[in-house]
Amino acid sequence: MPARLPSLIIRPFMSKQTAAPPSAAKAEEQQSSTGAGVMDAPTDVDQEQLKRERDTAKEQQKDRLAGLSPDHLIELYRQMLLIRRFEEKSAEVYVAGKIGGFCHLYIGQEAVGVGAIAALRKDDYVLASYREHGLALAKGMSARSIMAELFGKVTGCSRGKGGSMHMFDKELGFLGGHAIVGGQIPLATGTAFASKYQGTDQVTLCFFGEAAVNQGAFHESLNMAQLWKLPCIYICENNQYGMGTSLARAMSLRDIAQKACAYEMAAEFVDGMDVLAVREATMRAVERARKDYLPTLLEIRTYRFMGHSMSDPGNYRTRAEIEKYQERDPIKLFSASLLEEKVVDEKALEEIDRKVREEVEDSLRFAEESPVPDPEELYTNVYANPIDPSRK
Amino acid sequence: MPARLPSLIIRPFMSKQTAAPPSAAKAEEQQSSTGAGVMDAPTDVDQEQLKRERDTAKEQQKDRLAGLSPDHLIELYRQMLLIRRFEEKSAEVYVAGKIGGFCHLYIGQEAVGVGAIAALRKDDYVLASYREHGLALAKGMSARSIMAELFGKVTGCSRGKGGSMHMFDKELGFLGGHAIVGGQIPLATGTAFASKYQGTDQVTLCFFGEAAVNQGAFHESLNMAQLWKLPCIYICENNQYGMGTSLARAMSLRDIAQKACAYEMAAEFVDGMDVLAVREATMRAVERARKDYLPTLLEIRTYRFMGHSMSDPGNYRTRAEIEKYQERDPIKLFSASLLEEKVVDEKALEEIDRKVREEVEDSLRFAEESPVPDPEELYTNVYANPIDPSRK
Amino acid sequence: MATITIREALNQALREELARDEKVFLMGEEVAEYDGAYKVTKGLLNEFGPKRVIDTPITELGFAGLGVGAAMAGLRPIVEFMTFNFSILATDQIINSAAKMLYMSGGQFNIPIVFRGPGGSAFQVSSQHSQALESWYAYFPGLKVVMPSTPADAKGLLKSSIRDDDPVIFIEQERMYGQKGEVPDDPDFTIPLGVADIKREGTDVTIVARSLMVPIALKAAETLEQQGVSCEVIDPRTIRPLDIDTIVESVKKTNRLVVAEESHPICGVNAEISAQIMERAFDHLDAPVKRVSGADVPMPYAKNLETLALPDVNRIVAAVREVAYLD
Amino acid sequence: MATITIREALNQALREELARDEKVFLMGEEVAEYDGAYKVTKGLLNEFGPKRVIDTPITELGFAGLGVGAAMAGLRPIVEFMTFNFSILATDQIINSAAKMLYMSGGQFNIPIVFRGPGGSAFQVSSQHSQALESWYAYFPGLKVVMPSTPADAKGLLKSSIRDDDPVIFIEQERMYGQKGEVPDDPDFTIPLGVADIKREGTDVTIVARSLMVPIALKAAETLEQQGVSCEVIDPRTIRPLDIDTIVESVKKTNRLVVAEESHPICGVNAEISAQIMERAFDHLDAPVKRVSGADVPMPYAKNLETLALPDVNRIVAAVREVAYLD
Ligand SMILES: Cc1ncc(C[n+]2csc(CCOP(=O)(O)OP(=O)(O)O)c2C)c(N)n1
Ligand SMILES: Cc1ncc(C[n+]2csc(CCOP(=O)(O)OP(=O)(O)O)c2C)c(N)n1
Ligand SMILES: [Mg+2]
Ligand SMILES: [Mg+2]
Repeated sequence: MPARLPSLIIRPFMSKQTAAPPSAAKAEEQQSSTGAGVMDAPTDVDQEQLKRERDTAKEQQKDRLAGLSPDHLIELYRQMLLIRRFEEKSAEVYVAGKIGGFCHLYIGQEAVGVGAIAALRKDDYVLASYREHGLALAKGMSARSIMAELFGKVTGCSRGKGGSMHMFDKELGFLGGHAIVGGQIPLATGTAFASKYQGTDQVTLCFFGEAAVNQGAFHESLNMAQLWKLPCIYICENNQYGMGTSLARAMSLRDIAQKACAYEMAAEFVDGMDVLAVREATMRAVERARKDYLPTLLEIRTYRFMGHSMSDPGNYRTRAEIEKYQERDPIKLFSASLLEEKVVDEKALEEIDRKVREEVEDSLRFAEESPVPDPEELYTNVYANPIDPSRK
Repeated sequence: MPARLPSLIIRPFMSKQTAAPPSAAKAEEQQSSTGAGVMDAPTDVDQEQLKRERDTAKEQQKDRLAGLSPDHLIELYRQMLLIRRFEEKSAEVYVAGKIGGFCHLYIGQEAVGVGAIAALRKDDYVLASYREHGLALAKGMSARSIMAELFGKVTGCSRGKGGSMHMFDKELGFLGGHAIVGGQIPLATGTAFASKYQGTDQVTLCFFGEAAVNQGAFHESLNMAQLWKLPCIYICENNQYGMGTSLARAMSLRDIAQKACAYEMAAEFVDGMDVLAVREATMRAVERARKDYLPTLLEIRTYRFMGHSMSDPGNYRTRAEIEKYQERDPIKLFSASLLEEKVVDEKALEEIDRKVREEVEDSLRFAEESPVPDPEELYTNVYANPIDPSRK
Repeated sequence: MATITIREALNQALREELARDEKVFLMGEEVAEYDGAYKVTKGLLNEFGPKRVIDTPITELGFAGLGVGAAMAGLRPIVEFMTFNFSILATDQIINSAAKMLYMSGGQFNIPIVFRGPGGSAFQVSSQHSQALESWYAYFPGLKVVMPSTPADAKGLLKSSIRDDDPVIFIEQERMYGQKGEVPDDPDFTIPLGVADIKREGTDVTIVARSLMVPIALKAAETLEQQGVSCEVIDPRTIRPLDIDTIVESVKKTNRLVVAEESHPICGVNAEISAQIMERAFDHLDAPVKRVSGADVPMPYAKNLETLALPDVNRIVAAVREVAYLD
Repeated sequence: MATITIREALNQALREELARDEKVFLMGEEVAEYDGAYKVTKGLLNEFGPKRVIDTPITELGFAGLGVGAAMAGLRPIVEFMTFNFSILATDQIINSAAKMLYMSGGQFNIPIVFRGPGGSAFQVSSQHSQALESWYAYFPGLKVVMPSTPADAKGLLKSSIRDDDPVIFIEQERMYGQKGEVPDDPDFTIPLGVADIKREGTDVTIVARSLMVPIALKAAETLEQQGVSCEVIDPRTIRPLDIDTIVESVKKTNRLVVAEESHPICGVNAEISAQIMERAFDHLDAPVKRVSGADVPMPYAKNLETLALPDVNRIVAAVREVAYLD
């Protein structure tokens, strides 16, 4: 377990409050195939400046931890660990052939979902891609309803009709689970539109991968959101690969936060391995959205430790690259912080782990014991107002 | 006729050779509804700097005119005038009910097409939107073939099947005429791809309106073009309206050239009322494309003097606004320059006008006298390799 | 009963529903300040303001998806496509989000949205701007597809579509906006979705026609009456779900069916009706169902070719005579 | 003749055509370095290099349009959709550019492009990833639509599609990639587009099936043989243009037709075949044409529901018995 604190490198780009954006011209170097420096901010940052920032960040981290209640900190940790254990179990049952379809795990990215959603109110909206188990858990959905959905059981959060890629919970404001890359981006723009239209101050978090940024839907949505000032926070989880294609092979400009420049939107680059950094950046964005209906683009750089989906062997990455990122495992980093600042001791951590494992086991039992949908369910939920052909 | 020379305000943005882009934050002011300053460069430009630039520009204009042969200058003028007269005639026959469908005129934008296409070789490609009569003429297509197409005659450039929005000439490298806003942008990216693939040094000019920039197709194309270094020049004819919607009501960032920042693409802002400025900016882009396969985004600011199409009364613009732009009528500005520099005299201009009018009249006669397509033509050209169902 | 155009009838429906329910809003290209490219939304911005009547950028995929998202959060959007040709850019959001959301969320998120605008052939605008797409959308479970042919139907069906809790594809015919007819004054006048209308009663041959083909079928029926052939003309009005019962009943009486459409033939709505009638009324058919469709070619620009590409009175008359074995 | 899988047969076709014509190139998501999401393009990057085999960003509309533009400038692109579900984002370029270009340019620009990839149902991937879209594309004149069901057909038809001068929609079935069969070794082996294949001869009932339904129809035919019913199984292979003559000939012999498809029923290919057979062989039909289609619902995730949504041997057997009036 690394002893040092996670470095906090939060650099707001293009937001009007801050300085001009760095030139993107050198982005190339930053995206080396060995992954060197990939988690860091864009390399055009002055190196000495960077060091100063890191030092300040260490101090800030102390303050941060001090500024939050131990319960809150422990809850963030617990959520990340729950996601990790849940996903490990998903992988296990997938390999055992107990569930089918595609299964995209969130392992490695836990700090993004947990940190960002921690900045929300209960009634705020979250929309996501197919890689959403962890986000659903962070939004408060039960492990039971998610595991049962993976098993295609009627007790699942989508009654077994949606599966791994289409988790929904209306009560909890979790609006899916969408399987077309980029498809959720206009939808989230729409929920943000509805909040403003209805005069509520709900905000929307829209999660998507960095490869989705190449889709036209991203571009069309960001323009509308900024033009109409919609309270949507676009969270690009930049895990640096879209399936087997690295960012550098798919995008001409790789500083995703900087793409906000084309819409005059505020944006930040965030270290996605640091749950508190993610939480704070999202809080800033949430405030902008809640008070002034202003959208934000957050590029949160992270890494997925597993393949793209359970059927991806992931040969396009070196072991060395993966190990490098595993050193910055967001859960390990955060537990190290918590220990160092004496928020918890090892025993407490073990106890959390035990409880989390039990929760996951319970969800598995629940899923296995739940019934499959009734055959009639095939024909329900096609229409909310079905038209009876013989009603005349 | 205004006596002063057109001001030349060419400011390359974001191209690596030049300084950092101006902040776009003030774009708002620039897009006033009265149109004040709209033709100028973005207003965040230092005003004194601007004045110096204008003065230099005047000097440059002199040099420019001197640097080109009188024949060449006169040819540019003749082409612009031909387009003007052709479009006036199109309007006339449209109003008379002799042609139908939609009819989008190019009046006011002549300097863009003529200036840009003047920078091309014969074998380069041009693709355009539905507002393409003028571009087709500039690429060397005959007034006859275009007018006959408007009349739906078999002698038309698309045998009467395409009409106003779908003019094609394979020989002359004019690849349409596309009626879905933004649809031609991926296509042009593809012709540029083909040039590079085949190792030719042909470049592609892709013309589109500023409202097309909001389409996902624009975004997806620019990313691919820069990623793969394709010799495509994206010419945004910013006439400031998409039908009745002004730029400011449709786009959160209105400095279109600056949108290249999201792709790390070179871009320039060009005065679209100055045919020589357009020609020079395009020449720079063509060189970049031809030698290094590099794409460029050109924002060429212009204005359409007529409604969006013949059926648009254009109530969304004030007379004052239109008149303001008519003062910078590209044809008037250019003829004034030519006269001032004594490239031509009034009589020569009149002679050009006479010839151009005759050419248009001739095209009209030709179109009227040409036959409509044979009824069998309904079923031809659906497939290049039609499959005879009874061939077995 | 006032006599108004389809354009006015649609405008009334929009106005009344906007007034009736604050959750309803209208968005699309040029719907507000321009009063609509085809003036269907005339005056609505003025009456309801820019919060309820919204001009969009040219960004069909984006604003269609925005509409679906807004519906997930409780609104009832009406999304205008300037023409349905441009909806092709938005099909992902229509098909993958709007049509499937209720199902894949296990019943949690119904999408009460109307996608509307002109469709079908227009006047000499060539192939990219003259396409009939109803069969395309009718293919997908989760969508409802509506196509009115009279002012009263236009108003009554649009109001029902807006009040419906599912995504509705509402296709107006660009050439028909000026068509006039009587419309009930009752502000609560609606026409239920999924119910066909017998536009003319007859005994010898059934003609099923929709949208632009309805007045043409009615003219053909007049001509045929003079020739001694009594035609029943049925307008399904809703394409999905299709009120096949009404057609079956008619065919049981006439034993002959002609289906007319301006769309391309292959996998079109005519094919579907033909197949269903064979399945349900095979023993009642005295002749094979005859399809009259638009030409199986992209729409040409030249007026003479365009005219040839579309079914007309003569072709319907000939088809009826054929199934009646009259020639 | 070697026995290989459909995946390998497609791979051979791609390899041979890439080798045969420098103008042919292949692009799509993960087709190069990843060897294809379904490994259809395995080894091609290695053999032909990154100029000919190109990984694209996730930008379906963009790269489909890029392909069409490249075809305008003389190349012969093969564009892979990782699955045809994603082609929905690219329909504008497929329908408005590829399908119409030759026509609207008055014959100047034909578009020799192949759009290919897996389509139809997959394994438990829910509604957005399990859609059959052949009827959608078959609707449009200007396109050709091909769906192979055996390794030999896959290879022969793909080669013909690549050599064809028109845009071809080539839909592979995701569940069938591993299916094995004999494929001729001749590198010039091709199968012409537009020609149906009689997969099994029979005398009592004709079954028309395509893609995934072909092996299921053949199994049904075996079962039925044991029940004393002789079935002829026809695979049209090309959906547009459809070789209706071969089906008509068969129906003239059997007087009974069952059409099977995994797609949704409404306005599907089954409907088109049913309507055409009524038009051309009405007097030969002893029973109405019976359609067996996928359920008219979005595809559910749960395995038990998914199984119910798809036609199986039993449903085809029952349909055959029904048209033969056996129960
Ligand atoms: C429109 C579309 N194209 C392709 C796919 C197949 N696909 C699923 S996920 C994926 C990669 C997406 O990468 P990214 O957006 O970075 O998200 P990540 O998987 O890394 O979370 C691809 C190509 C799809 N689902 N939708
Ligand atoms: C996808 C699509 N949406 C809408 C239209 C209708 N339409 C045609 S031109 C136009 C305005 C385009 O404006 P711009 O791109 O600025 O080009 P300009 O007409 O000014 O040359 C619109 C909305 C269309 N043809 N295609
Ligand atoms: Mg990724
Ligand atoms: Mg414009």
